[in-house]
Formats: sequence, C-alpha cells, structure tokens
Amino acid sequence: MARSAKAVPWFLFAAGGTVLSFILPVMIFTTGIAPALGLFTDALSYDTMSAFVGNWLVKLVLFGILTLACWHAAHRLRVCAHDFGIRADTAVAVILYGLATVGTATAALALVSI
Amino acid sequence: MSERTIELEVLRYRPEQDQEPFFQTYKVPCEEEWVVLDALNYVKEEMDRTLSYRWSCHMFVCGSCGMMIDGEPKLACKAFLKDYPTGKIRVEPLSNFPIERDLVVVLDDFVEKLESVKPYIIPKEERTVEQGEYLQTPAQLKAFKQYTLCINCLCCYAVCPQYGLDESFVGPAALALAHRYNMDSRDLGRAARDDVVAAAEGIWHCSFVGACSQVCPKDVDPAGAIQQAKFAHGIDYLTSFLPGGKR
Amino acid sequence: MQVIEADVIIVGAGGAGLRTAIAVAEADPKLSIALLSKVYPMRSHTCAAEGGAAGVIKSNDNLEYHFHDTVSGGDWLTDQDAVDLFVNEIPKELLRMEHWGCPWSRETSGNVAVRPFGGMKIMRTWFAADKTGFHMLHTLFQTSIKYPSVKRFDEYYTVDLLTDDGACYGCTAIEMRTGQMRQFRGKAIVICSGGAGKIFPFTTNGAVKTGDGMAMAYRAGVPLKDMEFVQYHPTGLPGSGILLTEACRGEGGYLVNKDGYRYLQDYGLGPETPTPVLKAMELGPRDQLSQAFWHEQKKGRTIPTKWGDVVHLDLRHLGEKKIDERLPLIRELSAKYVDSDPVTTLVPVRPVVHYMMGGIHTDIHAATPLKGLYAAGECACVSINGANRLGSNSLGELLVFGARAGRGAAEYVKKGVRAPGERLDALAADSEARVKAWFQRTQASDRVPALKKRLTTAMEDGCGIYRDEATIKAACDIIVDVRERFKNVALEDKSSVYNTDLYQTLEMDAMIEVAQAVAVSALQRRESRGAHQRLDHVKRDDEAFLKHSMAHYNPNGEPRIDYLDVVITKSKPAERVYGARAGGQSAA
Amino acid sequence: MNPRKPYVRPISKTSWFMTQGRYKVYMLHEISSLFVAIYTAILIIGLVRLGEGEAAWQGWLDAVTSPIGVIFHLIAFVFALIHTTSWFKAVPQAMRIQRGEEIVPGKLIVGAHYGVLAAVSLFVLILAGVA
Repeated sequence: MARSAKAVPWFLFAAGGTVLSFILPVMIFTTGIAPALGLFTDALSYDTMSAFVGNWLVKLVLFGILTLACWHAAHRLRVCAHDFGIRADTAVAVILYGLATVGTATAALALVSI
Repeated sequence: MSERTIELEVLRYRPEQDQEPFFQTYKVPCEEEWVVLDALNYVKEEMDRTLSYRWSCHMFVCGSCGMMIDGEPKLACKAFLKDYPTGKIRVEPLSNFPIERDLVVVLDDFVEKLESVKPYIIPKEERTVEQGEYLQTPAQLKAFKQYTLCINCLCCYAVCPQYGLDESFVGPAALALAHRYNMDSRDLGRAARDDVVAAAEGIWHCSFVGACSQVCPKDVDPAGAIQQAKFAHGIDYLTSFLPGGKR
Repeated sequence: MQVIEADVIIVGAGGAGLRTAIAVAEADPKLSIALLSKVYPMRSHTCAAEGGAAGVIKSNDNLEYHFHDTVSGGDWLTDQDAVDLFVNEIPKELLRMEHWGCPWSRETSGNVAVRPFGGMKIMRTWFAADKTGFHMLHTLFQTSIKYPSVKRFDEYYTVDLLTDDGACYGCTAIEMRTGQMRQFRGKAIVICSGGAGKIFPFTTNGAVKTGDGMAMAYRAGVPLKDMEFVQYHPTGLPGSGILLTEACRGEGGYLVNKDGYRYLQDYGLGPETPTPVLKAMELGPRDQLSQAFWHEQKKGRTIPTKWGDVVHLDLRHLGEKKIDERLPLIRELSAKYVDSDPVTTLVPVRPVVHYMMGGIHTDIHAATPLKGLYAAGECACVSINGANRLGSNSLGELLVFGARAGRGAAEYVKKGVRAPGERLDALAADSEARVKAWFQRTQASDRVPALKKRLTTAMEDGCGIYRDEATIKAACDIIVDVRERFKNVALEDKSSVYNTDLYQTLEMDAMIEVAQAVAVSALQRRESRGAHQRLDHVKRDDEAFLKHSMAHYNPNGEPRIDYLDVVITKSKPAERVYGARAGGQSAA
Repeated sequence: MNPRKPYVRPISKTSWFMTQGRYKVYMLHEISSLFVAIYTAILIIGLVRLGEGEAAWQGWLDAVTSPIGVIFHLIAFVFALIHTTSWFKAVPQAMRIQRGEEIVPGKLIVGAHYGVLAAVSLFVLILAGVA
C-alpha cells in the first residue's frame, strides 16, 4: 500500500462541510425561499445586488463559500457513487472534480466581471 | 427459579455437508438472568453437540463471542435475554466475514490488517530498563487510553458497509489501533505507519458512516479515531510538500 | 502427517507464551519460533486479570518487603530462591512492559502509579485501571508482531508432547479449521497453557482454562507440584462467577455480612478502620478472606440468594469519580450481571475458584525435569506462590518466568539438539490414533457434558475452601469412576472443520487428569496450610508437610504422590501475621 | 484433502443501504451533497447573470421564484438542515478536545456550534434586510 493523495480533496470536503453547516440553511432561505415569500422589497433588485456583490470583501467571501461548496459536493458525490455501486472511481473522480473546477473558475470569472 | 423458553434461531453451516447456511431453531429453557451465550452453551451441552461457536471469558473482555444477534453485532456474553422480550432471538455469525462453520467466522483478513499497521511502540528515544519508565502524565495517557480498549471482537467490521463492500479497506479496529499508538506520547511512529494507514485502503476509504462506533461494546469510537487520523495524516501529507518537508 | 519444524515451540499464546516468544526472539533473532494456541492470542485468559502486577518501584518500598510478603502469604511453601529472583526481576519486567506501551495508570508527575493489594505490606501494585491483564496481554501480543521470527499458529489445539529418552522434541497439534493433525518438531518446547479453573463448576476462569498443558506434561512424565492448593478469590459475582478485582478492596471497599458488619475483624484481620490499612481487614490474603466467608456462612450471617449465599461488597463511599477512574469494568459488570451499580448499591459477592497455585514442576529457570521442556505462567509451579498466591503476583510471574523460559530455551537450543525423526513420526502417529479413536467409537451411554458436571461438582464438594478426609475421598472415588466412563465416550460430531465437540472432549480428558492430581494430592496432605484447609487436620504441620507434593501420572489409576523439600534461604517458617500486628501502612 | 469451504454471504453493491436503518440515515446525509451541488450551480449562474445585466438577472430571479424553483429550494433547505445537524453531531468525534485530563463533553461542543449557527444566520438575515 502507499500513501494516498486523497488528503487534498478530503480537506476541501471537510472545510466545505463545516462552512456549509453554518451558512447553507440561511443562504438557501435567503436566496431561494424568502424572495418567493415576498420578504424582500429591494434587497434582490439588480442595483442593490450589483452594489453588494461589487464589494471586494463580499466577492472574496462568496468565492470562498462557492468554491468550498463545489469541492465538498464533488467529493461527497464521489463517495455516493461508490455507495450506489459505481466502481469506476477514477472516471467518477475526474468528472466530479472536473465539474468542481469548472464551478470554481466560473464563480471566479463571474465575480471578477461584476 | 424463574424460567422462560427462548426460541433461538441459529444460522447453521457445516461445510462438509451443507451447500449454504440455514436456520435451525432450538427451544431453550433459560434462566431470566441469562445472556445469549448461556443459551448457546445450553444448546451445546444438552441439545446439540455439533453447534460450533467461539467463547471464553464470559465477561466482555476476551472478544471471542461477537455475533449478530437480531441483526446487530454484539458480544453474546453481553446480550441479556431480558432485553429480548419477544422470546425469539436470531443468532448469526458476524456479517462481512466468511463463515468457517456455524457461528465461527474466518478472521485471517483482520489479523493481517492488525499486524500491518505496526501496532507497537516505535519509540521517540530508545530507553533502557535502567533509565526507568517514560514519564507520561495522566493527561497524556488520557489522549490515547480510549483507543487501547479494543478487544478485537470485530463487531465494528461486521457493521461497516465499506468493509463489507470492499475488503481491501483496513477497517475500523486496525485503524483505531494505529491511532492509539500515534497518540501515545512515547511513540514517534506515525510516519512509519503512513504507508498503510494513509493509503487509499486506509483512513481515506472510510466514509464516516459511524456505525462502528455505535455498536462498539467497549466505546472505543473507531470512527472518531479515523477522522482524527485523517486530519493528522492529511496535515502530514500537505506539509510534506513544503520546503524541507519529507515526501 | 505434515511436519512443521521450529527451534522453539511454545504452546499457549497468553501472557506467558507471548513473553516467552519475545524473549526467544530477543535472545537470538535467528531462532525460529512456533507459537501455538487453541485461541487467538488476545482471547487468552490473561485478558481477564484486573487488579494489577506487583513490583517494587517506589522509594518507600524494598525487595525484602516483597519477598517476605510473598513467602508468608504462601504460608512458607514457596521456594525462597525463586521468590528472591522473582521480586528482583519483576520491576525490570514491568518497566519493559512500560517501554512496550502498556498503558499503566500514572501519577500526576508522569511516573507509574501503584495501588494497595491484599497481603502486601507496601503499595506496589502497578495497574492499568481495572483491566491490567487485558492491557498487558494486548501490549505483549502487539509487541510480538514486531519480531519476524515469531510465527503464530492461531487456533491449533495441542494434543500430545513428543518425548523420547528423557527429552522433549515437539508436539502434535490439530489445526482446528481443518481438523488435520500436524507434527511440530523442535528442539525446545515451552508450555504456557494457563490454569485449570474449569475443573470447578464455579470459577472466574474462562472456558479455555481446562489444564490442557498441565495434563500433557503430566502424561509425559513430568510431575504436577502442589496441585491441592486452589485459590478461591473472595469476591466473585454469584451465578456467573465473574471476578471483582481485589483492587475494589485496595481502593477502599468493605466486605459486610447480612447485618452490615465488617466481619473480617472477627478473624484476626482487624481492627476495622474507615480507610484501608495494608495487610489488614479487606486487604488480608485471599485464602483467609475466603475462609472467613465460609465461617460466616456456618454462623448464618451471609445473605441467601438463588445463586447461593453471598456477602456484600460496599464501594459506595468511594464515590462515582473514583469508581469510574479506577474500577470502570467492575461498575459495568456489576450493573449488567447482578443489577447493582456499586456507586449506589451493595454488590453481592462470594468466594470463587480463581487460580491454581500448583502446576507443572519447574526449577527457577522454568525448566522441567524433562530435557528441552519448559513451562511458565499459571500452568507451571516454580514455586513462588506456595500454598496461597498473593494478588498481583501472577501477572508478574508470567513475565519473569516467561522471559526466563524463553532465554533458557534459546540457550538450550544453541547447545545443539537433534530430534530423532523416525521415532517422533511413530509417536505422532500414536497421538493421531488416540484422537481418531474418539471418532470411531459409536454412541456410548455417557455424554461428555454430563461427565463434566459430575467431575466439577465432585471437585466443589470435595476440594472446596474447607476439606476433610471423607469429602476428598468421595471426590477421588467419583473421579476414578468418571475417568473409567470417559474411556468409552464417543464424539457426537464427527466432522473435521472446527469441531468443538472434539476439542471439548480433549479438554475433558485433560480436566480429569488434573482434577485427579488435585484431589489425590489434597487427600494425602494431612495438614492445613494456606488455601488447603483440612477440618480433620486443622494445624499446619511443618514437620511432615513443609514439602511440595509431587503428583506422578499413572495411566492405570490414581497418581503416585511423593514430596520434594521446600527451598528455605532466609525466612524460617513462622506464624502468618495480618491485621493490627502486621504493621501495614495506611493506604488512604 | 482440505475440508474447508468458507461461505461468503452475498452483499448487494447497489442496495446494501436498505438493510439497516442507520445506513439509510447515512445515505440521506450523503445525498445532501447532490442538493448542495445543484444549489451552488444555481448561485454561480445567478452571479453570471448578475454580471450580464439587469434583464439577465431578472430572468434568473424569475426562475428562482417560479413554482419549480421554490419547490427545489424547499427540498434543498430540508437537506441543508440534515447536513447541518448530522455534521454537528459528528464534530465531537472528529475533533476531540482535551483540557488537561478531561475530554470536553460532546454536548458542549455541539451546543457551541448551534450558537454559531444562530449568530451566522441572524447576521445574514439582517444583512439581507429580512429581520
């Protein structure tokens, strides 16, 4: 047996899991449930959001959360695939970590362009 | 004397005559205070000499009598009949292990794994007997004591789906034992154990189902040990790429 | 039959066997070692030892004290040269265990902690909470993995020794998973197979402790020494016989009768003190505490239960924190098995068969009279335990004499020994035939479990805490009858794979031989000493019996008993003194 | 001749988790990651849309508040709670804290986590102007 590089995605998974455990419920509520309930008058308007996300600190925090969420989900889905009986682990890893990379890059580009 | 009759459904498998296992039911007159092991002993002595199972100490410490009792891995000497009010108890050999015969399972794989994690002190500094003991404070002892309590009953392997699905996994008890030595203030062997413990088949194969810790009759918490080990070995891995790190 | 060769063959992989294996490996890594056991090493009964291992380490203690405690505790039937080297070597052995990772309980300074124990003048018992034997066994097992020359044969049931012309060259053993016999051929053999508590119905001993190794050596012509000395531990749980360690009392527990009275003060162990005083009251020696129970029972001051009469162990005043830290297993066992949480409730206890002081006769080098054959641990009798072993000396014994056996065997092998191959093949074939005979017999009138019940009941009735001519004689007669009937029993399971009917039958064979050695030795020792108390010979008789009993195997009847002088160097036999006069320090 | 014939009991590689309650609970935790992934993708798309201008942003907002969008977010919210509670429950095992001779009780660690959860949630809600 030999030492494995799985430490790297695991740390991203664990960090992501921890951050999400604190922030995810309220985020989903804020961006996905509250608007439908009409709880916002102005908060999600284009101007407000542009100004909010335009703040470099907000960009940084959002980038952190989104990146960790991508990698957390990718790693856990890899385990899920195994648990559902899919044994092509390498292919699964390439696809999922590839998607996480795409997500990370897209988030970075989007944030920079706002 | 308060007696009650228990229906003991035992999974039998006699390799020399059976193609596959089958359930055999014994009606066993039992004392109220008995454990499942007592009922098995009654069967062995009074009803059926051909029933095979392992046991010895009858006090939760030798680890011989781990078996599936109503689907849960338990020590037969710690499974009290009073906790099974229906009077029907199903006894099977530990899951995830090949059945040698009846309730006896093949343990070779586990024993190899236990040996593979270098479960002995790899000392920080060699010490002679004349130099006396290593000093170890009660707090330093506490740091690893819980992980010394494993009796190798294998209940954790029997409930670990990752081991069941893929027996290359080093598994809960062996990894917890490696952690026990890594956490010992006298030991400096974590790097030496890295090859096996931090392999893909080692701690990284664990997906933290946590079932092992739920069934452990000695509260060893192998699942916790493995997560802590992931952190420690993970840091080792990352820092090994820093300048001056040992790869 | 497959032949497996090794330089040193060790039968039994408990504490003594593992220590022996490590000693051989360290003495010469080139020697090959075959370590056989009928169970995986961690199942061995060393794991059930709870309280601790005595060894002089603290500055207020000295080797002389440990020597005298052990010699007087053994009622002067100990060999004092053996005790001398034992007390000398044990601290080093315990330190070695520390270096190998044994999780000894500690003082705040980081030094190992010691606790008081029965019959010890000074606190000197090293401990790992109340699972000392468990931790020692696992430490030894795990450490043994470090040595590539140790090859284990787990779940091999050893059947017979192979001896020729006054020397031992190996053994036959059945691989339990296939049922096939193997011939193990070596140059030195070490028996570390443990005691034989299972010859009694009510015992702290696990199922494995059936005296197999004792019987094997005995049949091979090695005498069994001092077999009549059977230790009753004063505190076992009624029903199951589960051991509640002496450390319960070392930590300050009381023994009280049905009136809540600490009755030990009536038996020369007083006066009572609220906190423990060494060598007094509950910290008296095991033989005297068990005998006091018997007297209380006769006086009607015990508590009747469905599992027999009991007294109570009171730990409540120790408090939850101390009980959880020092006696966690005791708490768990009491709560589960007798529904009594010691933090809040009295725990019912009664004396229970615990340990065989006697065993395979060896010298101080763990060598038996048969060349190349060694023995260590409970199966052996060196003797350091004499007529009554002190609590916490047995774990030390298996280390000291396990190591000595290993070193001795290694040295013996290096002298150059050549096994007489053809002769051994013939002996192995005989051994196999003996086992096969059980398979070939057709159903007999007697069944093994019934015979076992008869045997163990006879032992309890005849060789209990107090004995007399008539009761022992009755036991002897039953054993003769059982031995005769056993010759005709047939296996009910004729299969090969993991046939536990076969192994229980082989165990029964051993138990009969060992039980007979115990009973006949007891019958002929017409005195009272230590754990051997005769109602018809109430006094110790140094004139006639300051001697070791030696039981010699007789295939056609009861063993022949002769006697061997006790080695006395510096401690002349005297009265055993406990209680106030013993001058033990306070252990609070 | 070797009479051994060890019997290996078959385990389904695709439905093993239906055999025990604790495995089902575990799979529920694992499946939360699917909703994390989708939700994260929705957010990233939202940010892209935000950068593309007001109309694009409004389109995203309409999609999120559509019935399907709301149903998805309600389910995702439930899984987020499953993730949070199971993650907190596991923390004392994964992160054992020792103070001197005492192991800090798990309840204390878990309690502290819920405290932080409440603070973070409140902060976000105030920031968003809901509370």
